[in-house]
Amino acid sequence: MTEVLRAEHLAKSFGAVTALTDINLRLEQGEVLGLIGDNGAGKSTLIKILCGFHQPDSGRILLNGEEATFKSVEHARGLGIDTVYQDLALINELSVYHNMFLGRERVRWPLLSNRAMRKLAKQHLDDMGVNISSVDVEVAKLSGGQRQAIAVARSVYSDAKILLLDEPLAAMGAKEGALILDLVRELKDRGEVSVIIIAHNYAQVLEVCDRVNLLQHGEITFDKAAGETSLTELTDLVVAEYRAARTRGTPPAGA
Amino acid sequence: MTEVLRAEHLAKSFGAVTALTDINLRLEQGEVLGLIGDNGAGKSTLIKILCGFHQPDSGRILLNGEEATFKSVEHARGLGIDTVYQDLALINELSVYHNMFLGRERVRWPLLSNRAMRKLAKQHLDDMGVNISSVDVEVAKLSGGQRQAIAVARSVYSDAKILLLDEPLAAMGAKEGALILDLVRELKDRGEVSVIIIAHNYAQVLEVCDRVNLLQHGEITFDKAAGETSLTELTDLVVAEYRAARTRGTPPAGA
Amino acid sequence: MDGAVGRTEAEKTPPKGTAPGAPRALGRAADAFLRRREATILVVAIALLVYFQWSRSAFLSHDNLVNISQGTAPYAIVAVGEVLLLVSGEIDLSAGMIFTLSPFLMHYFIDYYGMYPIIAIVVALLAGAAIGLVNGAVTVLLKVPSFVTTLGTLFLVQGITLTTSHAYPAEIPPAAQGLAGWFGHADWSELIWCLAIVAFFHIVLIRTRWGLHTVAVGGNLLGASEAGIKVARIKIGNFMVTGGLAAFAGILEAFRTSTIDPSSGGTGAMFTAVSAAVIGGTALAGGSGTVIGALLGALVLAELQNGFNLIGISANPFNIILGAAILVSMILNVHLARLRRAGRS
Amino acid sequence: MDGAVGRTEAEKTPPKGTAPGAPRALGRAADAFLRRREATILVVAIALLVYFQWSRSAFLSHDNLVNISQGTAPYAIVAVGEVLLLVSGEIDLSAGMIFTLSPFLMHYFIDYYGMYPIIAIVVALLAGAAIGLVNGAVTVLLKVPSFVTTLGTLFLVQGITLTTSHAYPAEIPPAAQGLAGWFGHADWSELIWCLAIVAFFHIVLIRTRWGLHTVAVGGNLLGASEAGIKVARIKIGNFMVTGGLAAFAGILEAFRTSTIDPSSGGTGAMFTAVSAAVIGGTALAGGSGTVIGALLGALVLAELQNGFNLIGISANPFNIILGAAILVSMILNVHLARLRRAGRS
Amino acid sequence: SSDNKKDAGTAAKGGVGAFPATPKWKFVFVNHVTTNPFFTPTQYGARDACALLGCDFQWTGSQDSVVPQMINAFNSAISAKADGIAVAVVDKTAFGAPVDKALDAGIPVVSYNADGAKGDPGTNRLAYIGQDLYTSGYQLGQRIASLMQGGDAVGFIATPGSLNIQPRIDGAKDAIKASGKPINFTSVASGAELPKELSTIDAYAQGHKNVKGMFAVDAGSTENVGKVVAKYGLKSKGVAAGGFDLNPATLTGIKAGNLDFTIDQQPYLQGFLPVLYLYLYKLSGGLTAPSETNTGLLFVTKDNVDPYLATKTRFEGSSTQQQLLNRTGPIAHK
Ligand SMILES: Nc1ncnc2c1ncn2[C@@H]1O[C@H](COP(=O)(O)OP(=O)(O)OP(=O)(O)O)[C@@H](O)[C@H]1O
Ligand SMILES: Nc1ncnc2c1ncn2[C@@H]1O[C@H](COP(=O)(O)OP(=O)(O)OP(=O)(O)O)[C@@H](O)[C@H]1O
Ligand SMILES: [Mg+2]
Ligand SMILES: [Mg+2]
Repeated sequence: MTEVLRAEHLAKSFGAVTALTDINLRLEQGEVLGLIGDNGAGKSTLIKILCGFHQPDSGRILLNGEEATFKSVEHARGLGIDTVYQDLALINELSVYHNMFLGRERVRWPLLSNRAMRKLAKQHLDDMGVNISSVDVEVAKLSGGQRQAIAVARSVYSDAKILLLDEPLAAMGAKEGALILDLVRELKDRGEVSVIIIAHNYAQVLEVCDRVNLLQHGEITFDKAAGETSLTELTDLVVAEYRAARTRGTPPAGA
Repeated sequence: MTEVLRAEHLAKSFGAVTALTDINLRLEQGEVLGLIGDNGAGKSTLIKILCGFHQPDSGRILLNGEEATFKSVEHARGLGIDTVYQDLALINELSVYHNMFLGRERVRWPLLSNRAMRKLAKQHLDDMGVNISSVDVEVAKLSGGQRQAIAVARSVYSDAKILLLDEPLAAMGAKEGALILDLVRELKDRGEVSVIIIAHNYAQVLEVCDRVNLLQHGEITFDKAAGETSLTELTDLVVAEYRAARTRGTPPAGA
Repeated sequence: MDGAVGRTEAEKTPPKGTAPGAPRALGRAADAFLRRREATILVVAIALLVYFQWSRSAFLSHDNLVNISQGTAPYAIVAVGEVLLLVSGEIDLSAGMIFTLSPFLMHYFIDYYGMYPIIAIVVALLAGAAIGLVNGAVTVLLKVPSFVTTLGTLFLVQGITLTTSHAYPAEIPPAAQGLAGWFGHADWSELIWCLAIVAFFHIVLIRTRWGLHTVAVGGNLLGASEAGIKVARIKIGNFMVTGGLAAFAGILEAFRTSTIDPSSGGTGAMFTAVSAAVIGGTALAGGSGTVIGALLGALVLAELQNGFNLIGISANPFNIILGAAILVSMILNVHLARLRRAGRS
Repeated sequence: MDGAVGRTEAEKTPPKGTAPGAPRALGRAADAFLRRREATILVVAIALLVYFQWSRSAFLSHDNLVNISQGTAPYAIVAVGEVLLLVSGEIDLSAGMIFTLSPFLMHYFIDYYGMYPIIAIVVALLAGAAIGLVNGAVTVLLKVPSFVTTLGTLFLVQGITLTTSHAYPAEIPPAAQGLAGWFGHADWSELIWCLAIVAFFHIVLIRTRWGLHTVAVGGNLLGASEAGIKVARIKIGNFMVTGGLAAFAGILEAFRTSTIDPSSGGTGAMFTAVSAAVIGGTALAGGSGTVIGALLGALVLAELQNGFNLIGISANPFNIILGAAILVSMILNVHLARLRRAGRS
Repeated sequence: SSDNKKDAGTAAKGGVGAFPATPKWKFVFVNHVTTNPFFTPTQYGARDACALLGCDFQWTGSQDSVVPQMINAFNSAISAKADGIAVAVVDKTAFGAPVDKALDAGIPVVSYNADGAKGDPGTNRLAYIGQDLYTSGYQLGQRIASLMQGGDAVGFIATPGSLNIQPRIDGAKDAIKASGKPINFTSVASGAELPKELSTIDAYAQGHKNVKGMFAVDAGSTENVGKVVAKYGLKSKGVAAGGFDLNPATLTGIKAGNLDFTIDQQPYLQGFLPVLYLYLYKLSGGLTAPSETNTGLLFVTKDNVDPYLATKTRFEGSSTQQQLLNRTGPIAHK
């Protein structure tokens, strides 16, 4: 296997808040990497650095073995990196299909190919088992899960080589979530796309990932193949951290 | 057990989209009711009717056995109903503690008791295991899970008699989610508060709920005590629906 | 939340319950019309027309229609630029001053630098766009809010106009007289330019990537940049378009009125243009607006101005009636919009 | 995103690395100062002061300070109202016309209806608030965008002023002359009122429930109403405050200039007030703004106006210099703000 | 129009005075600053003439001297088939075509208050009633030159570039230059709003302690020059001051000696006479052609200010009341 993405010693602060101190991470070709960690651990910040939205304070990124500086999101996207953001990055005022192709519109110059986009959008949503009355409605009017499905579809159906998915299943129903995991697995099976996926549902993580990384205190503190770890180990890891940090008696229930 | 909330024949449409057709639902004193359903099934719409944000097109609501029309969110809140919205209803420009007490500010007339609110906010966040650098930062700067924790804290620590929680755990980490479930359980044990909770993670639902309702096609189609159902049954329910509705071959993976 | 730019609503599937027996095609056309965001303001414009024609029969005379078209066109042209800017979340207060300056520039270029008239016009338009570029660069790159940036350039450009013209009107250069008919002097020439510009930018806003990105930037700046949209380029571009259009409107008005006057345009013209945009349904907060709506907004304002003048209202009470008419017609507009939405079930 | 109203930033814990040995308390005070959003615009105001004093020594003379204070105060008072409105996501274009009308109302009440002067003043202020109520009700209840509503009332109120006054200035009623000193005629009286009003509404915006809800409504309208905030009441209330403050500013200026003039106030005053608010850091898009910033914004504008006049810039080039100065000082302001934020690590 | 219905009672029925019955003719005044107090007496003049003659008038144009807006109003008047138009020709080229169009349509047009540029009326109007702005400014300049021996003088202008006042300042400049006196005259913009004007003039006075003359070309600035002169006691330092128009505060400034003079441009006649001329033109079938009328100007000084102050009159716009003003004593003359 070849390494498509590697981060070395990445650090990032926001004013007084240090989000990342020393991140070292690698992503192999065709691999699905699960990234877990507490709320506020810095997972989203890491993703936003890897996709060119934030610039790291220090450290470097290697893309296919070569050092790369992502000047902007478009730049990184041009290099084959696409992202589902936790905040979804949807434009409420635009229709479902325009959101789904935002930044990668189908164009028959000089006009947008609305018909093509509308058709594709419908098809993608069907494939994801998402039921939306019409792809013409503004996303402001959609339910939480429908909105997330659009954001996910935007990236998953792009021809990106590296997908960064920040909690893509948070608002998805059981059925829709399962279908998206199927999709990710399909991508993996084809072996062309490498994925980093953030999720808090460890069962889902183990189900779809090849490897799991835990982000704690601004560093990757745990890195194991999915087959070598278990739901209990992951849960314990987090609980242990929590027990050590706090002395309050309530035992966290196994998720 | 006495019934604190009952909905009869509620219907609601948005223009051409019918979200709810005929909802019948009851909530007992001190009970935790789990509400599940596909994306776009109408769960959030139902919650928004029960909290006074939307007005139903038809049907009626009984509060403690008496018919009640909630003119507005303040009105319903005055009657003891508090809500965590799926979109969180946070004000990005305000600090953590102001968001946490929004609409229920502590006041030493004519001024806000910022000190009291700040202290309480810190304490609540600690109790929820949420780590935020300072309660003075604007919520715009927080991570997804941190934001959700604030929205949840706002309601859970209110003195509401009925709590409506719309996917309160979607962005929460394993640890933080477990702690919130603990909190809900505590409330239940005290028996004073009744809760409706929406979640897509059926394991969590079964863990904390007394009863589970499934919302499908604008109606409640399934209503069983948690003890009488199981993860498999719930998953199968959803998958069956999905199989019936679509003929595509991909089998949905068990969540 | 009645957002977007008419895009989504205009293209919905027809409702289920169309009156049976009614001529289908017509019903569907009426329906498609009513779905457009601009429909209600068009209804208001037509209602005003009917009212004024009823109260004073000269309203629809050829000459008066020319008057109305001339009272609409230049502001509609500036409003097109302001719509693009407002949709992308910015505003240009200096547009009216660019409007004032540009015919002077044309005059200087022709009379002092001996340029060919048509080239002088093009260069004056480019100068307008260049002022827009400055507005955009200061706003986007130096992060000064556009209200403040363009407040600065408003004064700056006005000062340049006054100083270079010695605050005195100039005549249309004789060399350019041949172009007068094409650029505003002929009866319908302003209207034709205006309609062409409105049509073009309507397509740009509704059907091109540029328009889509303009809405995206104004609707959710953070989201748009997360989605990899070139926010700076879109905003600066829209400032440039506004500058160029304002310059063009100024030149049209100079030819129409046969004078280059330091008091034409100004903040008044900018204010009228922004008002037309907002009346036409563009949100000040960004993310939503329509070019055709702005044209109709400018038309409504011109109708009011012209109609009450025709009826013979004098200056002092004029504003009472104008203000009341704006309030009444805009309440009507909003009410119609609500009916329109409610009817679509 | 440098949002809120100074609340959150002002109250952060001090940074770790304070220069050792430096006088602690002073350092901390300077630090607390620099954390405030208003800090940078204050620096700009002081820089201008230093520049003008250096270039023309009369700038800091007693008389000229009075002059500057009088050029600041009335606009700052209107700006306070506009800040509240802008923060809650609305705007009032009619404020300047209320400013023009209110001293006429006072005059009518006293001279035609024989009211006691002080009561006439109070009633005039209430009338201003009543116009604000109309603005608010039409905007919030009838859902007409506030830009359009207040555009309508702008003309309506102006028309009322012109018609009732026959567009002719009036004298301060002799009966009210005794109050002149209190209400604007005495050297510092405008400034004192202004500071009192600014202080009061600063507290209202920063420290009361009303202010918190104002920010919430402007920051996230949907979220605020989901959270059970009485959106309509907040917005209408802020319109009323703006109307009342504009009326008060108009009366102060009438007493100061010893005349009641239909050309005082108007859209110019409104524009100055909104500019002061925006220069002072209030976002046009809502959710963020500071009352003290608006005062400083008005001060900066007054300093520029006064200083260049003191220097004796003549009419035509004046605006070039004013515009350039606005651009330069606002770029400086933004740059300082960035330094301020970067320094806080 | 709505605001002069009351006054214009005896319309077509019998005819007024000895005149035969006429239709209720409607004349349109196209003005450049419709709501400026200067023109309040002009409107009274027009209204009184209409009441006298049983006709009607409309007062319209632009509020802030925007030429395209005036042209729109002018064209509307043609569309509305006005019976006559009076226009302030503040731009020497812009009104040529519209006036021709009106004349072609058989609508008589006169100009008032402003008549193109010096030596070039710019339109084919039938006659001009008033004194042009440049000339009045020129006379201001001559007055300044007679009051001052030399030194710095300033002329305040509310809004440079505005057509109702810019020519005045240009005229003043030219006259001062022509006088050959060592007067260093600069123009300063004072702002469109009255309070701002006061602040500006005050600031200027402080920044220029050695100024020897302060003048203004608009009503608001003139009144405020008086106030600033009073505030700093500049009269005792030999500063000359004066300006235009008859604002109440200007007149008290003259009386108190803070202003040396103000210029009364007889605005009442600029409304009264156009109506009279247009009426007669219509009545006579075009035989009594309107005649050029110089309404002149009057320097109001301490010597002749009293009657202005004693009574508020319609002739200056300070009162709406119709009244008989009895004057006594000899009439001042050279
Ligand atoms: N723009 C910003 N400005 C200031 N602080 C920020 C900003 N973005 C993130 N942070 C802070 O950085 C830390 C890491 O945030 P991040 O969003 O990366 O967490 P996360 O691991 O994604 O958490 P979650 O699971 O809740 O999404 C948090 O403490 C957050 O408050
Ligand atoms: N304000 C609105 N305008 C128009 N349609 C709406 C509106 N709110 C909700 N809908 C539609 O109503 C349906 C139900 O939405 P709702 O948000 O209740 O779903 P949900 O069950 O909460 O879904 P999720 O699990 O994704 O949150 C959806 O099809 C949605 O598009
Ligand atoms: Mg995150
Ligand atoms: Mg939902």
